[in-house]
Amino acid sequence: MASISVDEIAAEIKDGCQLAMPVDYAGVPMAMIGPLLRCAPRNLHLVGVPTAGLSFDILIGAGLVRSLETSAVSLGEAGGAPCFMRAMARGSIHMKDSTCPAIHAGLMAAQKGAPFTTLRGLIGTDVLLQRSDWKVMQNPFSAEPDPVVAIPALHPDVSVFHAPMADREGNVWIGRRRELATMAYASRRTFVTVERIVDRRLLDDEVTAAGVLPNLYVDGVALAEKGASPYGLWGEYPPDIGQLQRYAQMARTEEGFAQWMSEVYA
Amino acid sequence: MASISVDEIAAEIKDGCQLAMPVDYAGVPMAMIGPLLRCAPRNLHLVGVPTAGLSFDILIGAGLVRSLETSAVSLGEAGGAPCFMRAMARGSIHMKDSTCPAIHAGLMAAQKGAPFTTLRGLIGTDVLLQRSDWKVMQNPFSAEPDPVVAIPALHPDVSVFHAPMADREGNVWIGRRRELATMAYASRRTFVTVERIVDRRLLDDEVTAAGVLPNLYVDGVALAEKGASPYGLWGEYPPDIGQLQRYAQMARTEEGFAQWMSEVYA
Amino acid sequence: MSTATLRERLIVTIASLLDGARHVAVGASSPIPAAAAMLLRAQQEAAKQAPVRLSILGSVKHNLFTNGSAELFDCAGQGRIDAFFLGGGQIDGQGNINLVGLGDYPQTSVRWPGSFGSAYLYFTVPKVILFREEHSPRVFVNKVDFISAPGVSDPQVYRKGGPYALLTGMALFMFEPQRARFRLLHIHPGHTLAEVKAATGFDFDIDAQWSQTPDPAPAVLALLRGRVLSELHETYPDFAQQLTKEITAYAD
Amino acid sequence: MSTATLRERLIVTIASLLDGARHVAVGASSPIPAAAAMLLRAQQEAAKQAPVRLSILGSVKHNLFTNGSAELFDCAGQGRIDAFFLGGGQIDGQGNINLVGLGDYPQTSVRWPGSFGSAYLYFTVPKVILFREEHSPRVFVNKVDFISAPGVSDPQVYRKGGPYALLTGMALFMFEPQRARFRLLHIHPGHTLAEVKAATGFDFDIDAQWSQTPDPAPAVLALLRGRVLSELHETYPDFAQQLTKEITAYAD
Repeated sequence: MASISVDEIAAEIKDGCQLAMPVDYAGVPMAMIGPLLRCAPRNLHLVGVPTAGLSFDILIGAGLVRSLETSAVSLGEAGGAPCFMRAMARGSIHMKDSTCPAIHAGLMAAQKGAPFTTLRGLIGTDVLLQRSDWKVMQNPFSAEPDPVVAIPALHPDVSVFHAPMADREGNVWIGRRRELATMAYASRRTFVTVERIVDRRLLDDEVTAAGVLPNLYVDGVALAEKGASPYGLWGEYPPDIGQLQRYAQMARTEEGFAQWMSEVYA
Repeated sequence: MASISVDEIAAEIKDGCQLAMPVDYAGVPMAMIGPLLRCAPRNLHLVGVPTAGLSFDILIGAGLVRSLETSAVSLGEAGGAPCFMRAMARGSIHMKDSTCPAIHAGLMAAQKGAPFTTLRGLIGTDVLLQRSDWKVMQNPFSAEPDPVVAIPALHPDVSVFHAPMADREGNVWIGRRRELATMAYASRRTFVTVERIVDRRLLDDEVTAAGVLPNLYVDGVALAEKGASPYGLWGEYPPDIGQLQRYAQMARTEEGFAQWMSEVYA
Repeated sequence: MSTATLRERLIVTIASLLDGARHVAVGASSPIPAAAAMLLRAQQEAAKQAPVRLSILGSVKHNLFTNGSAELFDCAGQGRIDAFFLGGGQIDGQGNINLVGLGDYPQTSVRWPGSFGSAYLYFTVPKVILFREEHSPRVFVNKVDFISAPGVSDPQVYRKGGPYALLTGMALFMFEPQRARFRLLHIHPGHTLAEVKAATGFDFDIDAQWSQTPDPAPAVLALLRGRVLSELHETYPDFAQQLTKEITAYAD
Repeated sequence: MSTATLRERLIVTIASLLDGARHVAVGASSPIPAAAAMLLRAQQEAAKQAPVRLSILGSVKHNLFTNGSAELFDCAGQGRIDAFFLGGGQIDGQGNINLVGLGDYPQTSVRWPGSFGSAYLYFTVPKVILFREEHSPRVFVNKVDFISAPGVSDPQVYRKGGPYALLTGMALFMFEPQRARFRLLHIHPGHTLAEVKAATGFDFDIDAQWSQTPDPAPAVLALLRGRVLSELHETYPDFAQQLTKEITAYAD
């Protein structure tokens, strides 16, 4: 597989795309956000696996998002996600509130080629009450009343994440972050940004192979050093809390957000 | 976790135990079979994940097995499994014929704490017809008739497998063989035999950690060099086809099986 | 005069609530629960007992998970997690928690991040400890505006877990699932029952034996100030430093 | 006189059946299908086309999977596998296959290993190539004794795949799902239509254009005897050696 540029990844995300990205600590593809803002696709449907943060907040603030499905949007220790909160108060985006294992359950159903999987919990929550796309069904293996929630398969159009390395064939090392594999299995297309591209084939050594997402599930890999920053990348660098706090502070007002955007993505 | 002996693992498998073991190439715990024959628990219910071979055939030949659930029992290139075939013809064991992804689906449901998962395919097969413990249900997300098979969670009492290495805390390196993790997650207890126990903590390095089943799911680790032999172990040694063929040849008759047993497990 | 700072007292109280758990998971950004779980482990090791296992999300050293962010939930579903922690923007007297927002959903007047894993873990983890330092009527309400996770369920609903206790900066309540009510057990030094009542927007029972929160034993405090603080540094360096300062200031 | 051995002819025929597939999976103990998939890849690379991806179970070098033995099935369920191979102790004229045994289940008079993944993959992989060298009435029966996997399904049953062709040591049939029947397309050199009819226990259609199996092009044979044989050595050393011997003996 030929490696591509981050711009080329961004260009693959079209109007109306259902776009999945991972949680803060699992390789947020921050390097792709600038190019994506330049492409400016409209009406994005974002999926946070299983929660979301800065990348979602920026895209919401930039007006590119119509809806999102995730179990939380926040800046972690830096506080709430200001553009998300503003857009929710205005009703300008539609949030499909979920719970972490329901996001995983939908992706797992897609991984398995199953129409749905079931998830315990949820019954009696307003999360369930608001999700008309989920169904409560009787457990067919129980003689007693035993309601269980069925979560339909979730097939994002595109998933994008950042990882430490890939080889020249496009095999990506994801290590323990196996939710990235599930996300890629479930998605129609997957693009990855990496810190470095290595010459050795990652599948040739059983020890590195154990942490590899094979290129069978990868549609393009782009080099992007410090590509998760200001988020951290496991085993590589810690998050830059100061940067996140600065964003959280500035984005509290629309003017501040605009200024932050012009400083960072000029 | 204190490491234990292979004999101690065998002693944990009691009469009536539902015992799961992996497929030929995924670390068959052959070293445990001799001690298990000495303990001689009765009425075992074996689960082959997702298929089975020599270890099952020996336990069946020794009369320790009441039933088994798997999608195939064979000696691979060495041919059919003679004791299994004989016991089936006699009706002395009960085989719950399955298909590979249904075994995985049952274990995955158990991993997820879900009562069942659904699996495509199967409809119109005699496999399904014979499995009254599976249910055909309507996909609740389809307006059209869309039958799908529900496979209940499979929770083995004990699973045992062989792996290349563990550390002193009982974290086991399983590499790409992630069905071993699923099997352990799903099982009430899991015991592992390994080629070697290493001093470094396998979770301390992100590269080895990616292939680790953590000790949270491991109830005991025993040292057993060449513990999968005559099967192979990935990255360690190939199968000994000659030994498998010799077994296949001798076990064609009960006398031959008895002779093989006395030679090997005297 | 009390021997411990408020945060130390919270940590020690949580550690005692966790006793009996074989495996405790602690979510992200939860330094006090993490310290409590580490303290319990340190106490058990000092007493030569089998120590509790910890899965502290965000930690590399104190986290056994190797199967991505789904493993916490899988593990809970398997019955392998005995205790977990949840908070809430609102918590009501029936143990319902709200992590979503104030007012009418979806256009809530105040929007919080979201329900995270609460809508599942509250059902599957036997001991969920509700922990919220702020003790005020805006947090502890009569009825939450949005149920991220309910305190109790109908009998036919699969329910292996739920709220066990509620710890605040002012008091400790135990939860009674049969009655779907909290029962006040301890009030931290410096606060009164009248104060607790005024700060709590829901009605609660009062234990006949209610008392001031007991002082931590000196040996426990020593473990906390020694080994636990140093273990905590890996995952929560800022918090560990801050706590050290507080303790020093308090001692002066 | 024919230019190729029977096995070479089978390999070349399968490679042509696979054309158009983006990803071919080959099960364990299947050297001829593996060789065919490798041949297709070699042909495509020689023609500077995007090569087919291979997942050859049992191979380390020609296998991309890293998620255990479930990944093959997951991958098929995702629609990421275009072609796979199945055999059968019995295969009937409606494309049903039996991998379980002869006679009344469960006390079959002859018991085979079992259905493996067939009861799933036959539904999910678009091109399933049935391959069985033995062409006899005991294999090709009117009705199988046990349906491990059915050739066709009712319209409301989810079905993305199924039998595409049946290749034997004597002939090639294509499967017509609408008619649920096989159609004879080629007979290998040295065999006659009468022979095929006598050896087939089920009724089948005969293509108006049926012909002798075409001879492999010299360039294709050269690729097979060169690069493919050497690639095959990693997974199937015995088979590769045997095939080399056959070719040498045949050439003499």
